[in-house]
Amino acid sequence: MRVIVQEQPFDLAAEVESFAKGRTDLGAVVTFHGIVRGDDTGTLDHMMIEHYPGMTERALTTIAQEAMRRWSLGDVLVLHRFGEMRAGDRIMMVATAARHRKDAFEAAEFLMDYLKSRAPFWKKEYAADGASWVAAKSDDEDALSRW
Amino acid sequence: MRVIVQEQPFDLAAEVESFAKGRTDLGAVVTFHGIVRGDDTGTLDHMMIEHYPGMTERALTTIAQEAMRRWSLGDVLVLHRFGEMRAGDRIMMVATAARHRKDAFEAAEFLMDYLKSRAPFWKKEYAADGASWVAAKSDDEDALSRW
Amino acid sequence: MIYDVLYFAWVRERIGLPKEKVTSDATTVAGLVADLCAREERYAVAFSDISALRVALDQELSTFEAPLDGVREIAFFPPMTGG
Amino acid sequence: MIYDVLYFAWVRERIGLPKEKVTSDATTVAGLVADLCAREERYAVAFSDISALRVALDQELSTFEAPLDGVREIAFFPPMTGG
Repeated sequence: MRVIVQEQPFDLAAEVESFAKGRTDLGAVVTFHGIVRGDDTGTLDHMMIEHYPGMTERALTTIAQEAMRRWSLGDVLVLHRFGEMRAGDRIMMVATAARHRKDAFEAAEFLMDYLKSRAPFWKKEYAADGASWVAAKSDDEDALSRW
Repeated sequence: MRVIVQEQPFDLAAEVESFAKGRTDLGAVVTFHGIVRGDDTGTLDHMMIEHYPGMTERALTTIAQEAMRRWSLGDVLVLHRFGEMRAGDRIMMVATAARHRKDAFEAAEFLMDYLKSRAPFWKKEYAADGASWVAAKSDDEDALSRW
Repeated sequence: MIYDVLYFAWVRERIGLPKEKVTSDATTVAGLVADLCAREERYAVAFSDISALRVALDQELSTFEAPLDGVREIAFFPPMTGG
Repeated sequence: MIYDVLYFAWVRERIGLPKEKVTSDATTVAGLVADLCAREERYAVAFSDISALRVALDQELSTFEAPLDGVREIAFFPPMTGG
């Protein structure tokens, strides 16, 4: 299990390539990565992700451990960036490896649902016409109720 | 949308790296890849995957198109190998890109469920003590009923 | 009519070949299967449990009750195990 | 007691600093918030709608009713938007 919080870009290809590599007991790997979307009007200049150093690592570790406890997983990776990002940049990724695909898929969705609402990150968008904090979505809070 | 059926190994890292790259309208990418598991007793020597040339490409294309129709997706990749493989080798992958994570996750699970039971591949396992065809699981057939 | 008939996986192994031309007056898949079974023991063995088999007509999954009108290629195989 | 109090996102912006030492006799988070609001307008503005805020005690999510016994670090922030 690995939990990484970093400012610099991450190497998605290398992370996916090395994750669960050589394991012959795991048949299924699911990955998710999030990308900064340009906003609908295309005016997004950049995004700043603020986080709570210390608590962030604890929260991500707790979420990853909970996934390992609930599903039969061979490995879990959670990686999240903070700082300045632009449209098209990769913000974060999770990966799960399991014997069977159902565990890998469910655990990855669980990780994402918890990351969205329980990990201390806050996004602020900067556009030509000003800056604004991204509001939490009630959908994201609701998504937790299924677990 | 890309559908690939090939005998040679594929470059997972390169496929993941290039998939949806540079798109600023998509916030979520899900990938799945399947790995040949060693069997429980560790006696698997190799696996042969037989397929139905022509029908395979048609079936995968139909499944990918159906995913594009049912969910709001920016891109879909389905790649499946045939021929000889050993424990730890990567058999296949799917990738889905969407504006929101729910579409990307559901579409990837849909693709996998349909690939398992509706794409014309058959696996035969060769071990020290003989060879046997992998039996279809009723679980896999049942999984289709949720879509 | 003359059909291209294909066999995969253990159906191919039991019948002993991957593909053959079959001439039949059958109007349905089930009728064609009956013709094959009447020919030789190896067909009767391969088709002994139809519920364990699948059929594709011109590369689309179909059923044993389906008519053969306009069909060129018929494939028999066990349930698929992709992924 | 003296606490390390942290503010994030727009709470930080409204209060105008990321972190400060706060001395308070309050026994709960809500009591500490009342103390802060009584100090200066900018606190009253930041904490005007408690339902829009979250609190963490020693880096674990908690509630405004929670006691402060043994707590060293208190953080206030809006609902999180990770992922």
